[in-house]
Amino acid sequence: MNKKVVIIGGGIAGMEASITLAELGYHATLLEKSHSTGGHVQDWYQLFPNRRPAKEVLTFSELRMEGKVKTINDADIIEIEKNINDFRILLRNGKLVVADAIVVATGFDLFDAHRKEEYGYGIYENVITSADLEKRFSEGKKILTHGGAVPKRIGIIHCVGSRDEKSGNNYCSKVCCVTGVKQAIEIREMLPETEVFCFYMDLRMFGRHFEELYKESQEKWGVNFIRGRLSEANENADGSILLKVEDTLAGKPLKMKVDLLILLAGFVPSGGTKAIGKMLGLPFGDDGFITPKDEHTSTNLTDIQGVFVTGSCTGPKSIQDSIADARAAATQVANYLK
Amino acid sequence: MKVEGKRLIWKDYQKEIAEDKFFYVRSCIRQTFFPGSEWAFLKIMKEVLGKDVYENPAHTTCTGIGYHSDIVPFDTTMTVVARQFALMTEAGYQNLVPSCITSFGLYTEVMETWKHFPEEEKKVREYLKKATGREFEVPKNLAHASDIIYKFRKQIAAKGKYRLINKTTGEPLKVVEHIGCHYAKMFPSKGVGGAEYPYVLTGMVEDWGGEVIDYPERRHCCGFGFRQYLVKANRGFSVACSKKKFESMAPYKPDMIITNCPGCPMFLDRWQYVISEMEGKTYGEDGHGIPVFTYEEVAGLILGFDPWDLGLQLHQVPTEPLLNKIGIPYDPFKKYLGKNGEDIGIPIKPSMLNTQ
Amino acid sequence: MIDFGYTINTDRQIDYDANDHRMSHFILSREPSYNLCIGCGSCTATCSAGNFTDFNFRKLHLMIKRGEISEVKTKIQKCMFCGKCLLVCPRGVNTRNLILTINCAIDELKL
Amino acid sequence: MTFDLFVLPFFLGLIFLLVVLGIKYSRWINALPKADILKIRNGIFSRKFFLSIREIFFESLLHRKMFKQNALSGWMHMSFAFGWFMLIVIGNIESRVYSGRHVNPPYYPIFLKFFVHDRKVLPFEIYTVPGFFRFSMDLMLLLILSGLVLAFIKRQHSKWFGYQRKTKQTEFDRFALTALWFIFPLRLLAESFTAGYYLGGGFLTNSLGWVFSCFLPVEYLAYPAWWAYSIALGAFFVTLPYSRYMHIPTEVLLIFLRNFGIKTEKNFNSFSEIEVNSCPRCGICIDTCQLNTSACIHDTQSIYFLRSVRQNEVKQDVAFDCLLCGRCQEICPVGINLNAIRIAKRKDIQTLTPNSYSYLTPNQPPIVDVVYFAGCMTHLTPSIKKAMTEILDVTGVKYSFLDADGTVCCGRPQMMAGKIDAAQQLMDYNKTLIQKSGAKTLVTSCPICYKVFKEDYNLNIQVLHHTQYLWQLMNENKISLKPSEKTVVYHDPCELGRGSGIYEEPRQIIKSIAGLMSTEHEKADALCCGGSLGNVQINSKQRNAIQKDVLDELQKFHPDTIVTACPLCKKTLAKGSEAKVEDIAEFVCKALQPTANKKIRKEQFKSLTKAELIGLAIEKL
Repeated sequence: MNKKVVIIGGGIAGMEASITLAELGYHATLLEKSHSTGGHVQDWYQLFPNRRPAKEVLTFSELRMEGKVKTINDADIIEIEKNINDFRILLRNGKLVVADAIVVATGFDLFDAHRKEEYGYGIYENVITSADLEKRFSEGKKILTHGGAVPKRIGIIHCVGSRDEKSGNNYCSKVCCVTGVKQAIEIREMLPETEVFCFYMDLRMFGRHFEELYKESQEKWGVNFIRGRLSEANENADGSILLKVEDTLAGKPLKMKVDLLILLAGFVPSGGTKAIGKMLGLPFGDDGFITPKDEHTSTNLTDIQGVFVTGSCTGPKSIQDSIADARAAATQVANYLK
Repeated sequence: MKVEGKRLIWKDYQKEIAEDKFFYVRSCIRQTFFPGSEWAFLKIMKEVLGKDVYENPAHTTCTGIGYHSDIVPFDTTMTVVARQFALMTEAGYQNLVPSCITSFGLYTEVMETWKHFPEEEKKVREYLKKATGREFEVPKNLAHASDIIYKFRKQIAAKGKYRLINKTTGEPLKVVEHIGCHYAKMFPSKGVGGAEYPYVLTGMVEDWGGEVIDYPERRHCCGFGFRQYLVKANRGFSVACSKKKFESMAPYKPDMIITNCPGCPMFLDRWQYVISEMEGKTYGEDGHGIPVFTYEEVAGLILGFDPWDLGLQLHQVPTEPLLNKIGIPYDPFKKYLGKNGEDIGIPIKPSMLNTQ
Repeated sequence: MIDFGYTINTDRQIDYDANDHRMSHFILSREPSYNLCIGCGSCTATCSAGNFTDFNFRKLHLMIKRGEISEVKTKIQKCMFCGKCLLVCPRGVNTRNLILTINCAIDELKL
Repeated sequence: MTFDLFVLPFFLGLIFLLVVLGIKYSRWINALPKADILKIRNGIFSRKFFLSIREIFFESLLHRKMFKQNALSGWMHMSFAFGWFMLIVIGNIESRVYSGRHVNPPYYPIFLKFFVHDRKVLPFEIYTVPGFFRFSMDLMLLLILSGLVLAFIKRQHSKWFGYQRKTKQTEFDRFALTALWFIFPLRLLAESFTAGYYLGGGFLTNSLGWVFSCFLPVEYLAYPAWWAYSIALGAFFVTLPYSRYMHIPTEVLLIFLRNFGIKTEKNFNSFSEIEVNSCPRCGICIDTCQLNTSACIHDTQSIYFLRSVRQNEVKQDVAFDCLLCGRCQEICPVGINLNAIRIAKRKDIQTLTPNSYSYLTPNQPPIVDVVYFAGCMTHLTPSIKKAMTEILDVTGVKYSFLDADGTVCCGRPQMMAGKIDAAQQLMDYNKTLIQKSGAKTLVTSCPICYKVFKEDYNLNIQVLHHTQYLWQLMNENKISLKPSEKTVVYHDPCELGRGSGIYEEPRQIIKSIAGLMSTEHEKADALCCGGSLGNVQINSKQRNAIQKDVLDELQKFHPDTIVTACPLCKKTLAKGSEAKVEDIAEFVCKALQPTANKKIRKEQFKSLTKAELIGLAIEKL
């Protein structure tokens, strides 16, 4: 059995799918468009809910990939040709990869916070995104305002680019809530003198130990939560940010000055997801993510024989979910090829 | 503040503005509020820029005030608007230039409605035909008068005698730009620079030598909001809105406010007087208040028009301090002389605002 | 001064930075569970006093957090201290001690 | 010879002590409320007076209660108290016999052996007068020394004496303690040395003296020893009024006053002061306190609270960190009114804004025979309400459900928090309602309410907790119940059991329809469920810890049902219980025999009250 499976996308889902397939005895080839595998997880500092270093999860996958999975980085797919019983994948560098089955694991991009103009990302220096913050954390940088001062108060805005018709995304990105809570705790741990305020619509603590983390953030770390969506952020003369929200539990509008504003950017289907989906002619949902064959029973299958989907290309997923989903996809591939 | 960040956004909001041949429709209230402004616009367009601007005395209100006060139904509004279009078509023009921000918003609203619901347009064409026998074409280009001035801001600057610069210090004047809500808040893509960081006035100020200040309540409404000021009982809310803005801009010590809406200059100007008379609180240096201008007035001043011809004597907040800053000459004795020199009478001195 | 027949409306907005947060800090230092409220409103729904008046412990507690404490003193007097709120709170907020501590704060901070 | 310089420390110490006590006691007694002073007047030389003396003998001297709890600890205390007392008594008689005088200077008996050492007696010669005295004096000394030895052992192995935790002593108490410990060994030495030289002692001092004299210059050592003895006594007397040993004399006073019927009520008065000073800081209350045994709170127990009261530094968080379960009060060997004192102090330290319940305006309730008041907590355990109304319907008694739509709190929680005025307002409201209803009986489902209705409302009608009422109904055959095979443990609610002394009714009811299993802690010794409203300090984790331990005990023998008689206990226990937790009302309701006329009665009753309701809603009293 020397069937070939090509996994498109070297994020955590793609890696896990390729490992599982390799372990099942298939020739797994992983195509990654960037220089290295690992996807977004490379950029994260600590993972919710237990705040273990993200690197651990990466190495866990990388070690298991060694020698089993053929990885092609900088793989820019320009064409996928479907034949009766195989696929021919043409890369920009002229390489041709043949596959009996394809697993699409092209994942997500973070919502471009610039598009939420009224929040002033890219315009006010003291407005950053959750990803920027993760970057600062993992680079071991201090959390300072643009002026180089220790922020006295930090605001964290939930649902930026999620659950927002105005930014064209009606769906919930699932993981931002708990990410916000995690980052709030990390900030309080680093800067005990700094107040942290989370502005949320609902706190969707769907996973195991998420709610507990939320409670811990209040009880142990004194993180504050205000229910209300940011309407607009403005810059004060001193460069601090003036927030305007409605405290919906108080039933009153509220304004508050923060020295640093963090936007929890949501998920959007990645460029790769759109491109590959198009090449393969996969159906997209109104949210722009790929729609699998059946939303309950065949979440990894598509209408095209031999094409499988996994990870965040079919909608926002946590790392846990992605890994589980990837393994599920692999078994589906195995069923198909045997 | 990263200006390059704003420029990125401004790039996304560039609208097409016609070169020439404009059909001009006036605002209902401006002639009474700041009559010099529309005069100045026409003078600049025709005499300074040599453009073809036509206006038909038969044109009417766009019904904006009535519409936004829930008095006039949308069908009526659309038909009235259609009539304006008809006048334009009959005159052989295709580029509509409203003087009023609300009209601009309303025309946009009507045109967008027709784009999405052609049946509405069909219906309105019938209405208009039945009522007046007129027919019309939808304007090829709709631009607010401030968009036009924005488009030609550089020429104006080039031809200008003065710049928005403090002649004694040589520093650029600190200018608060205030955009009428109906300009882009309803249809961001229809405004130069969009709704959040509009560029239309900022562009003028930049090119005329001034420096725009961005203050926290920049986006806030002036408080005009038809329902607020039309009903006396609600006016307290209208003043409160203006006050919120003044309180927010005061720390930046602005030299002047520039606006592109009929209502805003009126209320930002008059409410300063009201606030001072109610609470004794005045803004701007030595209790002069912060002078408020329409963009036409500013353009006129830049080009060296006589302040009194521009109707600056109708401002509640004295404009002289600013004229002095820029170094624009004026004859204080002519301030209250009307056409061919007859005395129009000096208003009562406010007790708080310092009018010298 | 002129009477224009109307006055300038006061702002309903909570000005967090201008407000007085001493009471909030006082309470937090004495009753850590103060921070655990998730605004579910169980306390208010079951409240004996709330059955007869507009006494709303959830909101009172929230307003203190926001520094809006002008009405606390009069509102808190309506509480019967019966403890039903304590029994229903899903987050284990020690509501009765909060009531006591709010009283102490009013007294010690001369509010 | 009847005087020597060395007696001075003792003598002055004694005078100092008597003066201080004199002042303190007279102050306290004068400060008592008129009524109490009257009680004292009537008390003196009445039967109560002699009862008190008996109690003092048994408790203050023999420490009977102590013996009951732990023999070793009992012996230790008894040996000190009784032994010392006897030394004084016998010593006095002896000194009279010797001196032939009726009045001797107070130090004379104490140092008799120093002044009188002329007559030689044999070690065990007890048939002669001097022999008898010396023998018994030495015997008493030996007795005390045995206690002293135990005291030393206790320092190391307090567990053997039934103490789980050592008490945290103040420096001052330690000093007094050391002084006390030195007294009798020094007396032993002084007397032995003297005896060793003059052979004037009893079997103990003589023999010990003889031993010493073999290798020590006893004739030179005796005198310094007497000095040391006197100094030790003096030091102890001077420190006594300011140390925990103040309890020794004060407890005697307390016993008298208590027997005269004086007790701490709503206010902290000088009697409370006497009670506080009677606390020996034995620490038994620490071991019995569930905050200590279950929730790891070691510094708020009565012993420490009373100390803080005595030192005038009561802290709010200590005062309010108590379940008011009354277990310590139950076991306190001195019988101090611990709950009352704590509540009274809560009142004093509070600087709370006054409550105002002006929003409560009592209207006219229906006229009935029985008023049923469920109580706040019961509204959160509707099954109890339902059961009670069902039972009441069956009995056909004419009743009204006073707080059917939302309760006005009974006032007890405010009272427990020391907010008496607030409580009074609520009580006045409820009282008016109850009186307007014209009922002859008030039945409540909540022991917390029951206690306050019974003790503070002074409604002159029958006030019953539903346990009592149900038992009454059963005896009057108003309800008939069918027995079941169920095994049941009963959890005594604090306010009902220790609080109101109701232990039997619930047990009788259960026994009559199911098998009642007993538990380790029962009745007066029963544990608190942890839900108590008395404590406002502990957090939910600590509450759960207490609740868990209680449940472990209740479920030890896997009963089918845990029955209790308090909505708060039920709610608290039900959280973590595997066995079903039921209120006794539910338990009874389930056992109800279907009676034919149940339905009809219900109808009659319903229509009746409806009519009245409408009628009475209009005309107000």
